[in-house]
Amino acid sequence: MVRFIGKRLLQMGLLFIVFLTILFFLLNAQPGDISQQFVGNPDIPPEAKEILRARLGLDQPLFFQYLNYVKNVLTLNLGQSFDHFPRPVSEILLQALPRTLYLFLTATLLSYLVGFQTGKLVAWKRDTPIERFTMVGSIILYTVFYPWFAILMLWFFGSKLGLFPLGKFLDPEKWFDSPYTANQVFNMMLLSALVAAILVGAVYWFTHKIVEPKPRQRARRLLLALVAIGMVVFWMVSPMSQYAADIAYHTILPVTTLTLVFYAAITLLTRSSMLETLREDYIFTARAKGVPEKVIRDRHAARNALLPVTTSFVLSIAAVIGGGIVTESIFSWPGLGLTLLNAVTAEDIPVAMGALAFIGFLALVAHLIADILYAVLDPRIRVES
Amino acid sequence: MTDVRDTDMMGAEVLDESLWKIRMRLLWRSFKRNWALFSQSKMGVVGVVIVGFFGFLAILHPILMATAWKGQEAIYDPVIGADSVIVEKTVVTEVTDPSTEMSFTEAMITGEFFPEEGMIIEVPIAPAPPNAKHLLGTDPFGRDIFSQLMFGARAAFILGVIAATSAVVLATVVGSVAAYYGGWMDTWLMRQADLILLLPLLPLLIVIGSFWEIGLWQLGILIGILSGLGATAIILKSQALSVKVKPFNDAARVAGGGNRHIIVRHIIPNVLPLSFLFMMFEVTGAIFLEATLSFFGLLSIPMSWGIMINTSHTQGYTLFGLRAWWLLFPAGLAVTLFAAGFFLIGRAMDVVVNPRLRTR
Amino acid sequence: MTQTVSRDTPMLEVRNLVMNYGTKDGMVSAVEDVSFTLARGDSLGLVGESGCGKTSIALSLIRLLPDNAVVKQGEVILDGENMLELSPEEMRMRRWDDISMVFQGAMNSWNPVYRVGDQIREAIDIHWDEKPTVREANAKIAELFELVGIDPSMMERYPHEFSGGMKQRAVIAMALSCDPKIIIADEPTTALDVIVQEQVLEELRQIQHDLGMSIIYISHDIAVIAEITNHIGVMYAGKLVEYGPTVDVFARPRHPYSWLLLSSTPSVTGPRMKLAPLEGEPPNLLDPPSGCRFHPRCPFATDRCVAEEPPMEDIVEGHRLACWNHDQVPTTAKETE
Amino acid sequence: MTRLWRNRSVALMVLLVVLAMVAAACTSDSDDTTTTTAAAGDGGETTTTAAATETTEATEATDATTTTAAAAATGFTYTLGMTSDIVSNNYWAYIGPDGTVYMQYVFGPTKPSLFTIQYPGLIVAPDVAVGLPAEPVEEGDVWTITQSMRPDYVWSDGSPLTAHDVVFTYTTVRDAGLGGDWISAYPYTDTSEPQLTNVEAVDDYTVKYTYASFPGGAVWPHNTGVASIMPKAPWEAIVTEALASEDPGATIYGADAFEIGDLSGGPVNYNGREEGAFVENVANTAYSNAGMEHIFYVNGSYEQNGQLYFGEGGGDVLSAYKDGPFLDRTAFSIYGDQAAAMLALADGEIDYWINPLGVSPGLRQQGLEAENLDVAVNPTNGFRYLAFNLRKSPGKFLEYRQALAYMIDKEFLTKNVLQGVAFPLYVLVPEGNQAWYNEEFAEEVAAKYVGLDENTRLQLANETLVAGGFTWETDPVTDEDGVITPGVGLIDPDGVKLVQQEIMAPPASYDPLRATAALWIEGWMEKLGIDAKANPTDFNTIVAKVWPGIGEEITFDTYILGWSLGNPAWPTFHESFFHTRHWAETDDGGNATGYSDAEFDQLADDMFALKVSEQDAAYDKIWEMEAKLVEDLPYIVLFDTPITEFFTKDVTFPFTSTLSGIQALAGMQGNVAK
Repeated sequence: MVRFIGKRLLQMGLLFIVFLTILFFLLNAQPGDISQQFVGNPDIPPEAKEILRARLGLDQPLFFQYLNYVKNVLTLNLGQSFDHFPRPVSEILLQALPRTLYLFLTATLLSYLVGFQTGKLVAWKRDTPIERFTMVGSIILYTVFYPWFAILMLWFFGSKLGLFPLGKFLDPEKWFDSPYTANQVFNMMLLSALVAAILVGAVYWFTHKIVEPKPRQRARRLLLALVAIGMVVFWMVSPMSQYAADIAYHTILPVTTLTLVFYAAITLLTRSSMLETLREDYIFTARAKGVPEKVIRDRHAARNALLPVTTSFVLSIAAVIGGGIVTESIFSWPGLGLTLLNAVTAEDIPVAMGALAFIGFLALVAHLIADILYAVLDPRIRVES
Repeated sequence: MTDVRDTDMMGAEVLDESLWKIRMRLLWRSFKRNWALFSQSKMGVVGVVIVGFFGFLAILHPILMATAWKGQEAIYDPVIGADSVIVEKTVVTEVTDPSTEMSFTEAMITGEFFPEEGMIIEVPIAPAPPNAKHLLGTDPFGRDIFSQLMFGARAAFILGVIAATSAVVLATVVGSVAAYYGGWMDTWLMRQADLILLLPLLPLLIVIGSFWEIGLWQLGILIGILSGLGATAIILKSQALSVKVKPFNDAARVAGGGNRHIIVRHIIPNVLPLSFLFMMFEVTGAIFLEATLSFFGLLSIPMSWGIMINTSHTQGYTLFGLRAWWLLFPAGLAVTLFAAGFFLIGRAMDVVVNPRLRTR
Repeated sequence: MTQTVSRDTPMLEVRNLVMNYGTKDGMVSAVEDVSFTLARGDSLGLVGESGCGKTSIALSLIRLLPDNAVVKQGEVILDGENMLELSPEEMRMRRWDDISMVFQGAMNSWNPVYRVGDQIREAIDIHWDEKPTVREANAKIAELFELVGIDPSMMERYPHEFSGGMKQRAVIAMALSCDPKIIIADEPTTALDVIVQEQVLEELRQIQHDLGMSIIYISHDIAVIAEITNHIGVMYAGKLVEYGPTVDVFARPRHPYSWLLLSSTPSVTGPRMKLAPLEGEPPNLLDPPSGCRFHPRCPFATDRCVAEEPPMEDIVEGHRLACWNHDQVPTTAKETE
Repeated sequence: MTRLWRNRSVALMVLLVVLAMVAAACTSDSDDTTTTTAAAGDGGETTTTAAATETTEATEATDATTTTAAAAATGFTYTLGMTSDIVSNNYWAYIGPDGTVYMQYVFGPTKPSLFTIQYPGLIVAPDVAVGLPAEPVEEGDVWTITQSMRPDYVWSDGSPLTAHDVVFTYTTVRDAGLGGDWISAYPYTDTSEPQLTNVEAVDDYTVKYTYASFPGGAVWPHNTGVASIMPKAPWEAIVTEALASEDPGATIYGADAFEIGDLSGGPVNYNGREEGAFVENVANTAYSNAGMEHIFYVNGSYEQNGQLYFGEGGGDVLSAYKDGPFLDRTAFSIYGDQAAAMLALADGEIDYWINPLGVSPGLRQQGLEAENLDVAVNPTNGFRYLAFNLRKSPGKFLEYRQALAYMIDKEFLTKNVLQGVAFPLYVLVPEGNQAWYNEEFAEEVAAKYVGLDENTRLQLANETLVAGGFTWETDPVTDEDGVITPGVGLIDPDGVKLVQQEIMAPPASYDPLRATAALWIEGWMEKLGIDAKANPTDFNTIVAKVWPGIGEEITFDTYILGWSLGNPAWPTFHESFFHTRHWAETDDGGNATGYSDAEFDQLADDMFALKVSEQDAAYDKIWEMEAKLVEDLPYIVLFDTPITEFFTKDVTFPFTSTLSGIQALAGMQGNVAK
């Protein structure tokens, strides 16, 4: 299993490099280059253009530029930005990464959690008005033109009702004298979520050995409550809390918008997956055993329906990232997507290529995580490994 | 998918009736049967109605331009048309009647930088709300929204057809070849497909679209290639694999059929029904991508729904909300409904193509 | 209504059971006026072609019919209590506790994502009067596993780690886990290869013998039924056409259908006979044939068979059948020319 | 079933995070107040200490500048909305490769120069220098300029600004080979005309420039004299280090100016940013020009601190104001979306939305409706035009260009087609540049075209074509009512039928105005019997075709683009666009049309030989050049859009009527008051 995934990743990694190579030549073969920015200003003499071309290495033959690019990729600094010259591309991307990660993780987790629950319930309530309503709603949300939907959300909740800020990820007034940069706060938020996840994992791992369900449950509840209290206390005493709160407040609208669309997709998927699962013989077995319906739904059907939904996660990563770009653009969220968009408008090839490569890399990592998750969820695969 | 196979097998046995007649008859029969299955899904019928409606709009546009709007291209053309409703207003210090008077500031906005009291300035009215002349009003440049909407429907169909056809043709070939030959060819094609599947298409197209000039056709073919080598190829390959093991292939081989013959005559026809299904989903994807890229202003297309939204957004009318609803809703709803139409048809077709999903 | 329960009063009594499936094209009468009894420790075999309503009866007994199925009339009385009148919740608690089941496709009866032991324990947790600790439950499962011939350590394994026969044995173990009064074994061995089939059947018989519970076997394979049951019910097109002690029915099948069914089955033990084919197709239950449902395929059919439906009558004590012309049926198996 | 936890744990995790956020949100209010008090209590001290302990990177940022500036502040926070972030915090990079307009907004007011252009009258007046720009003196082969400087001018840390800073700036630009605007400011390269060969400090407050040839008004003071001066003290070490490195330019551009403690000589100084969210400038309390008085008279005269610098003075006052800074801090709040910025403005969240393009029509409507907003409408320093390729037929035929000029109905285009968002232009000098605009001449030119109906236009155009020797395959026909049926198949004087003429214009998604104009021009060209095709083309593609590089063949037919013009106080763009030496194929210069006219070249050269004191002569030369251009028509100037800007009624600007709007003055951070 591990070897299988490894081999596949390696093959895909190699192909990815081939793709980047093609893309590099494709982009560099486009008409004109960044030195054209001076064309707009008649006061700047032509020498300036030559100096810039030389400085950016654009005067060299394409093949040398490519070698240089490969060198930059291998040393992980990805070259220098044209637009933010001479800032390394990697620095620009790392600056944007926590913001995108935060948006992406929150939206993905939320949409999966809520979407899965809804899909489960809807499949259970077949042919009821609730089901029909949810289905029609999900199909509309699933097929809605996302940028338009985002604008509508912004208009309605941001402008019409005035409940949420219009774009941006923080309120400058609160941050002028902030001892922290936004990324420090983002990182702390991500870190605390990670720590919480690890702690929760640890709680389950250690209580897992308690054989009897009742004391196990009690131990878990206690420990989880401790973790929760710990988190709350941490954020209450943390001097970062007001800044984190500001970011969280600005997050609500973009995350809700992004979540809603993927939530619909997950709901649709879970529903059909559930309906498939409900036809399985072991569901009948469970019924014959006298297992209560709710337990059948949650423990027997949903647990198995989760498997194809997890697989689909891989497919949806690309879509969530794509949606993320639109979200970042409409809600002025300066993450990777906005970086990419700004780079392409500024003809900043290194940043555009870097952002694309980085997004691709993120997608590959997410894919790997989904593969591992699948293996964890499905004993048939787990045991083989 | 059994239907096509039937056609194929039975066609081979025909003795006295001309082949095409039998094929037509079988096709008709299978169409009726499939339609019966298809129409079980109410959603599918809704999808057909929606797509039909847009098809009607797409056809209506050239007809209107040639009849009712003939000679009025300057007004109704979706791209260069502009309705010149021009009002004369007097420059005053205190505006009491905005329909005949204007402030100094407003005068300056028209390019009259040194306005004087009592000056008469002509101002056009745009965007105009819906009226008898413009059923859905005009955009910020005075262009007829309804005309743009119809024109956009045509663009959407063209794009959808190009993207879906090229994707499915490519995917069918790639899937069949990968399934039939296997080996390194399969590995290469499938890893490539995995990679494309994983890579977010939108950023890639954003990058390509902004550095290169991309029109409707180029975009259609680009989407077609990317998805034809990607997700669609994987699914069609697994389908081709299941067809590959069917006995008639061995029969064909025993009968002396070459590889290409078997792929073309046996594997591809059996993969086709599923291909058609994917064409539907392909259209949904392509129209989304087009509209999103147009929304970012990265395409060289004269007019599309995405550009309509882009225009009202860049001209600053989106946050007007309901006050300028004709700028906010028609185009956005069109993209949504169009995509939904094909999505619903696809879902309903799924039932026809996948017997597993039929109601028991 | 209290009843004294004795060895003689049947533990399970099915009376005039009528069950229909509602379909798009109309009502399908899947089970039509079926009555039979089952005594404690007894074993009953239900035999018939596929689609004849055997499984529908089983499902009616545990009340796990598909949504479109309706029990039109009849009673299922288990120890004096009509199961059909219980509330869904009461019924849920009776399942497995009173009537457990061994399913046709043992391969698919296990939820792939949970350990086999855990799945059995789930039933135990629900039905044991006093909820056992994990340790107690595991002890019980180990005991059952030994009974069915599986290494008890296997309960920590996942279903996909079991072979087909082991899965089926584990299903039997699960069926026994709550000491049910009746086990319904629906084609318990069909999916297994012949040798394993024999073993599993042998084990089932042994267990039944040892534990003294009642079993309803459902099979299309009359030879299997013959081996392990003491009563047999032959079903045709939703109706019970012949019912009696296995020995009697095998010795002298009196209903033309039973006669043909037996004739078409090779017997390992019995005298060598040429096989008689059962011609024709089972009837369309949307529109069952008038009179005797078997008449279109019956070699002995008369006008009366077309017009009138034969009642279920005792021919010999405890041996009932529904046929106007049962005396026409030869005493020996049909021989082809 | 124990495996089920993995699913639930995810739920719990998210729940926890949400809980934590809620908790944090609850506490935020109380925390907020304490922080503010602390910050207000003893100024920047608190902030910087906190920064030093919490962030390792910021440690070095604790320098005197920041602290003094923040501590002494007493004014207000001037909040600007901005729709794009800055790309660097480095002034060198701003004048170099990172020269975006947003960089200008933030960094423009942070560095002084010897002279500055004083708005709204566009008068060159001293900033660091003393008196009027010194006259160039011939010294053997070279020309020198010796300019004295104010001894009292200080950087934001209180240290004096001396001639050594000017020399340092020049030597750095030269030795590190800096590009971008640095080259035009300090034309050190040997291809520069004239080359600035040396800058030296005669004494602490006298600087001497040496040019290889005569520096006209366009160079002195209009490039070098108004060039930024960089502080030597904080940069010296970096520059020395850079000059030793492989690419000195990249090292200098790449330095973190905030960490280095770059100084300001303007009204504000950069004080850090949060990428993607906001940029902060603080008042320069040591600003040497604080309190300086400016008076502009209607007759064009300008008085500084009671001293007359330009014109005869007297008469009505156009604008009088004092320099600040009156603010405490400028906050540039970054909005990714125009609509969001407009709403923020209407809600009073920001004081002014600084935007190079002005407000789009829909948002303008919202702005006009908002009670709390004031508006400034101004012409811009630019134009959009149609350019011909004079290297080949039919572009090389004067009559062809003139005929098309007759056909293009700019009034109709702007009013009826473009819905009044643009106004027509007939000359290149923008109307808003009052000091240089010749209204009489412009009206005269316009009179030739305005008010003609389409038939008359067609008639005039056809007559022009016939006069030029053009013929048609099917000649145009005039019926008895004088209505003309257009000709078909225009044939050039050489007897060659015109091939399809492409009009390249940016696509509608980039600029709907130009895209639409192209489509209408296509129609007008067809009326002349020309097979024309408006081709929406990517901006990059147009530029690549129009400026393919030195030695490449230039093959376009026509294109529509726009120019944003440079220094409005001494317009030199005529020379850049039409002088023979700026041909795109030989110089990669601005002359893409291939226009070449000895008389025009002479006029342009004459203009370049004029000193800044000879502004009247320069004016005449410009209008002589314009007169050539409206006849020869290498460009047909089409239209321009006004720039509309909104600001809250809370803030007051000394004037709002100024070329290209308040944004061109970086939001007037030095003068705005609240």
